Amino acid sequence: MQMERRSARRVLYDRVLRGLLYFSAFLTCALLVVLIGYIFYRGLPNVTWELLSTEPSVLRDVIGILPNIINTLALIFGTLLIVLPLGVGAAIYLNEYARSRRMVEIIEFATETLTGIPSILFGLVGMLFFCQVLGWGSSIRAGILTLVIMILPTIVRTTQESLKTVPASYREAALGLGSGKWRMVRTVVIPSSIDGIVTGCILSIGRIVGESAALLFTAGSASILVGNLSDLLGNSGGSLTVALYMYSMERGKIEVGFAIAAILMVLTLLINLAAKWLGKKLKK
Amino acid sequence: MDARPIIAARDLNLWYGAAQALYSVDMDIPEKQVTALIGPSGCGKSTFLKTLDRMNDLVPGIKITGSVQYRGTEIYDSKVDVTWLRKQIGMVFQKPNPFPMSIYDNIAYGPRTHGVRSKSRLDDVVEKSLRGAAIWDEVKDRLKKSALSLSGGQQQRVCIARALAVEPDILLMDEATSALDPISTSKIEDLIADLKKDYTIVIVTHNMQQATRVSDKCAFFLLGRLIEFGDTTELFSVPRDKRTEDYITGRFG
Amino acid sequence: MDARPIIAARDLNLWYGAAQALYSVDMDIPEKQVTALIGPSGCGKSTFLKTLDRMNDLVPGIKITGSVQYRGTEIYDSKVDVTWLRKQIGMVFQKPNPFPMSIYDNIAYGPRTHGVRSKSRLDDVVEKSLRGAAIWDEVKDRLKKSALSLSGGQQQRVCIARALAVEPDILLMDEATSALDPISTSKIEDLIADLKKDYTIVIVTHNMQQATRVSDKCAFFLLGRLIEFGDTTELFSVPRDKRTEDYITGRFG
Amino acid sequence: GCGAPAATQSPSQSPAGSPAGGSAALTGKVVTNGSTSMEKVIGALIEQFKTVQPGVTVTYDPTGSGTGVEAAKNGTADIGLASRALKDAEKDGGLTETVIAKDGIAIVVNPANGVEDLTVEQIARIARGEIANWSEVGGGDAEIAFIGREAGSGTRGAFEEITETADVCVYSQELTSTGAVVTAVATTPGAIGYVSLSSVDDTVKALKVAGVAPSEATVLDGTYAIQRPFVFATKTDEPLSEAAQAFYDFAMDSANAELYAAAGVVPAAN
Amino acid sequence: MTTNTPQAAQANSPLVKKRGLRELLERGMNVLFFLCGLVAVAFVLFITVYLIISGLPAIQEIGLKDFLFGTKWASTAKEPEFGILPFILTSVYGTAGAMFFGVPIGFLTAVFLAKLAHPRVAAVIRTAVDLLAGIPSVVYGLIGMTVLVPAIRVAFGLSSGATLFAAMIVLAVMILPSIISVSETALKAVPKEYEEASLALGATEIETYFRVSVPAASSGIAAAVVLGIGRAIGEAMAIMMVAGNVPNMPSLFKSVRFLTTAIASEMSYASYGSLQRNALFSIALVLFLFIMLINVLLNTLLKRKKNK
Ligand SMILES: Nc1ncnc2c1ncn2[C@@H]1O[C@H](COP(=O)(O)OP(=O)(O)OP(=O)(O)O)[C@@H](O)[C@H]1O
Ligand SMILES: Nc1ncnc2c1ncn2[C@@H]1O[C@H](COP(=O)(O)OP(=O)(O)OP(=O)(O)O)[C@@H](O)[C@H]1O
Ligand SMILES: [Mg+2]
Ligand SMILES: [Mg+2]
Ligand SMILES: O=P([O-])([O-])[O-]
Repeated sequence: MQMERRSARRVLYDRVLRGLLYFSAFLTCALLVVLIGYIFYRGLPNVTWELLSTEPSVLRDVIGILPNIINTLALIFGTLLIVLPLGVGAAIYLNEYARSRRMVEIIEFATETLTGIPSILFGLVGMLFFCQVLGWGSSIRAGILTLVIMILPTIVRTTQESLKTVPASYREAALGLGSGKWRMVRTVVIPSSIDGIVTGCILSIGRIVGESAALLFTAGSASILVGNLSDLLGNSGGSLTVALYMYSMERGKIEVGFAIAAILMVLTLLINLAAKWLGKKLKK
Repeated sequence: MDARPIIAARDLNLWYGAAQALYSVDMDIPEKQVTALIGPSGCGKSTFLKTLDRMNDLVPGIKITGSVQYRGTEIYDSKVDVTWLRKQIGMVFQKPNPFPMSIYDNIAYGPRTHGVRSKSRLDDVVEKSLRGAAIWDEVKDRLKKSALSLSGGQQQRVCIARALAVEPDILLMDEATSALDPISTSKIEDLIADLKKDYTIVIVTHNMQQATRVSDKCAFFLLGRLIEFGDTTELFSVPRDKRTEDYITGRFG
Repeated sequence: MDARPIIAARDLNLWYGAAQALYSVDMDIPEKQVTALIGPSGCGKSTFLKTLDRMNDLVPGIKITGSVQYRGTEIYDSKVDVTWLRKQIGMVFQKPNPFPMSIYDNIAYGPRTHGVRSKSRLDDVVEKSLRGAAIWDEVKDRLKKSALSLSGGQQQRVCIARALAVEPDILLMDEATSALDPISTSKIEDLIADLKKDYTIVIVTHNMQQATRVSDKCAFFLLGRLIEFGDTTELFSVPRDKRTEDYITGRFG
Repeated sequence: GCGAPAATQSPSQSPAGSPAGGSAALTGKVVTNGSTSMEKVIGALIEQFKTVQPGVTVTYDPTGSGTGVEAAKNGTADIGLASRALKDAEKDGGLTETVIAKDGIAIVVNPANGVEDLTVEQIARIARGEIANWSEVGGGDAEIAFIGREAGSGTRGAFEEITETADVCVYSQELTSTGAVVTAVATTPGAIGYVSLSSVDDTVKALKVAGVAPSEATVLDGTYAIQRPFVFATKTDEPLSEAAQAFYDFAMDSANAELYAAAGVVPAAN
Repeated sequence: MTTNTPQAAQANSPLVKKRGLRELLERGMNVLFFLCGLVAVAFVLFITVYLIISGLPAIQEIGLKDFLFGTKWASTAKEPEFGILPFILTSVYGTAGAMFFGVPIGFLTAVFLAKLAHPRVAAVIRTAVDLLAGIPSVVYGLIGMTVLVPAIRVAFGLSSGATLFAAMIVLAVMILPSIISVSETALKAVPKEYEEASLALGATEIETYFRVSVPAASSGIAAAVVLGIGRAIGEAMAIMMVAGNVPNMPSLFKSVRFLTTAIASEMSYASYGSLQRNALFSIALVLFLFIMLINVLLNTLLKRKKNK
């Protein structure tokens, strides 16, 4: 007996779409490879120890990004220090304490809304409130507080997700032993969801490192070394990403821009790997 | 029946939202004996058990009327300290649920919760409880290992030890052996026989043989109602209620 | 047996990775009759069924040796167009799986796939198939409604109609009634009896009564081996193999 | 210049003749904020000042002239920096301007461009879009891309005022900073743009204006037509802090003229 | 919880609460966590209220119609004009353009990852996509400015390559990761039974994916697109570096200014209390409203998916 073949039209449909699928996937990958390759190609030769370890100087005509590295660290630590208790607390409220469905919905709606707001609007409101109304001027502390608002949903979401994976039986056991709710949360629930909290931190660090619009308006863009913590927090200070923007836009130093971009890429890579690794651990 | 029940439930009704799960239950649980709750799935055994140490408090939309007295004190009185009540009335669950900590920390969790800080006292409590749960010899060399590394039967005995460590008065066990293999099950049945010297024990079980083996009193539930309650031997040999007879002879459920 | 089998399997072996799931199966499936595959869970019934329309091709790591001929053509020949084969050999699954589209689009899916574009021809096919699956009257007024809004039994008949719409030669049904209530089941059994006038049907079932009710031939599988194959009445009344007897009398499985 | 008044006196008189930094060691913080064009000048001043007054931290935030003036007014900065003369409204609002330097605005083109010299009128017509091709001003046949700064920039304000093109410029790009203009001009063959003279580097070519090449000397003597002042904006009726006053004096000290030269601008103090 | 036993006070019973401190701690922690939860709500209210308060005055002064539909923006002219129609249209066109390039590629890549790719290949590409998502936006801007803009100038024979088109491409690349990962999740959630049914009817794999899997995942894919729109409309720094920033009415090869870049580029220069500055806040308000609209749309889409 004769086995028919598919019509030419169906064969074509199949081939064309299959081709498009492969092409798109290839394009996506090629895009990444070319982007990274280009950044490293132009940036890495300019990453020198001097760049990493000095303060920029007009008189000596040198450029260094040490202050920006310090500023970035200050922003990361400062933000996490505030946002972690807040975000984890909010997640714990949502998952462990909240009794009213309505309240949960309102808070979740709020966090979702915060997720969608573009960073330039955070920058604007941060500038209006922290820099002007509170009179702090451009300062790292204004940047930190703005970032706190921005990052909060990330922490809440990841923490909530991992709280959900803590088996109810742990909670029952703790309560059954006469433990109070807070003690149960502190000794059993939080330790069991620590992976998720850490993942949230890593994602947040990625966000902070990559942020520019919100920080430019609130933390400013200065690149000077300061002696003590209160000066560090109270002064204007640009993060690495802001410095990238300033050097390539304001100063026309494209090479420095690429050098910082290369550094940022390495950081992004590390952050992604760390988040993946933890994510895997979390699943277990 | 015995002189003075350690727990007395009177006209206990319970609703999950609109659905009633317990209907006017009256029961006197005698001290230092084993009381078994039996009945088909969904009849309200677990629900009743949980009302005894107010674990139901956590369920949203629950409503309870009637009275439950523990040693003469109304436990649903708003002045009652739930954590204290739960210290008095320990609970062991169907699935072994040790905390993801070391065996030692699992046992010490309760005492620490109730304020014991001294290392030497904790050591004593841990050893005593693990001995009490007949698992000391199996784990004494690896107290610092994670409790999750134990087998299911061992985990369940660790959970029992954890419950004993807070020196409860009553021990509630909700199908505590149904997730275990026969050997572990018989170990825990032996343990129950042993424990009733010092504790009042209430168990839920699906296993009629188990109920006859370990319990002194037996309560048969059906559709949220307590159908029959009495000495286990009597209930199984001369059930007063037709439905009890049908159930224990395997005619339904 | 009949003169010419529509499907002939010879020395069929199948491996999922390293695990062998079928061992040297030989079977001749007669045309325009209902053949039932029975056997305990995991014995390879579904696996065998799927080899007949090459649905196993999708499983990674699968290995097949031996021969399956459909009307004299070796279906595992690399020259065979699988889509054509699958058009000839329709399949109905255990869980009703209508697409999340309208009833009409569900039925029209197959014809459209195979190149039918004309609205009037599609209308005809849809009506004919739904009538063939004995569900036309129930759905004719809501063809544009989502197929997911139907009851389970109706969904399953829509799935059968969907399979009929491509005008297959053979219909494979893998426990097509096991997810359904008794009324829907009997409707589908009636349907099968009706369909065998035009189609060759192979069913997998766990339900011995069903096998006797609807099938002409019956094949008993055990641990990946075809133990016995013959007329249903014969197989159930005078099984030749001890294991078949044990199984059909409910001694295991 | 563009009508900027000469340097006014410091609002609170500094001790006569005392050279900046010569007084006792100070401590404290001076906040400056404003013009992005002044980055190099301020950078140089701050660095040198640190060597004479190590106890004082001077910060600079390049936010733009408008913000700088505002910061001075509401007190978030000790000294506001503007690359343009203060507006009357700003002065009436309680600010005093001090010109610390003059800056030429260089007209820059791509190095590949053959044109060397344009008149102010030609520049204005290019800005207005009336001249759209380089061949009309003696160059090759290429479309002109006129690249400027965003509204509110001190540089743009001065350029449009001098060329009398306010509100009528037809820009091909409006970039938010000096560096961006340099980069855009450097990468676009047909481009022409204006930037602070101090920012001109070898990636772009600065044109002569009416035959005069922009340089420190031509800016100083006024022969280079397109120039504007760099300004310190301070509160009129509130004295500067001791540290800020020291910095102010330091910036005005003619002994520090070479700092300005290093930054490519002309000090106002001499 | 109710109890209908009006028991006499059991003052001597050991059950009666005596641990005031512990009870206090419990209550305290409850309140504390509740406050943490409220913080998110407070932030949203704060931002909303702030944007409205600061955005309204200029709109009042300029007039809503002139503001929204005015075609000329000349904020520092002697007779200033504050029409933001160019910005609104640019944002809309730019986003549409980004979708035009980004959605097909993102969507097809997602289908490839979810259905066609070998698991190991898929894992590699997924890592690449995640990485793409993690690259800071200014890095995209930097590359756009140094590579894309000159390339566009040469390719289309323009005098300057800083155009709406350049911004579209940059935005398309930037939204790619969110489109890919959200669509992929939706595609993977399609029950296998649907695909089996289609294959058994004689459809090829490709036909199955596009005619059954994709329609079944359509609301998830729609959510991916809406998410992409939100991202694109809110992006500022990257497009500021490539779009040229002239407040023209949008056209593919003209220099343009978006809602976001309009705010970013003039904010530093506008003097305090001036109409110019207030008008910038009004732009922010308009942008905010756009975003809220998109969020609502996204939520309904995601909810619908959940309810299915
Ligand atoms: N948290 C809850 N919310 C609503 N209904 C519940 C809840 N827990 C139990 N129920 C219902 O209450 C009834 C009694 O449930 P319960 O768990 O007490 O039965 P059980 O006798 O323990 O059954 P099993 O033997 O299966 O454990 C059942 O109908 C059950 O569905
Ligand atoms: N995709 C697969 N990969 C690996 N092993 C499989 C796969 N599908 C089935 N098997 C194994 O092959 C054997 C036969 O499975 P099959 O599904 O054919 O049994 P069955 O007779 O249909 O059982 P049931 O009545 O439960 O449907 C089983 O051991 C099963 O675990
Ligand atoms: Mg139960
Ligand atoms: Mg099967
Ligand atoms: O940044 P400006 O100096 O042009 O205001």
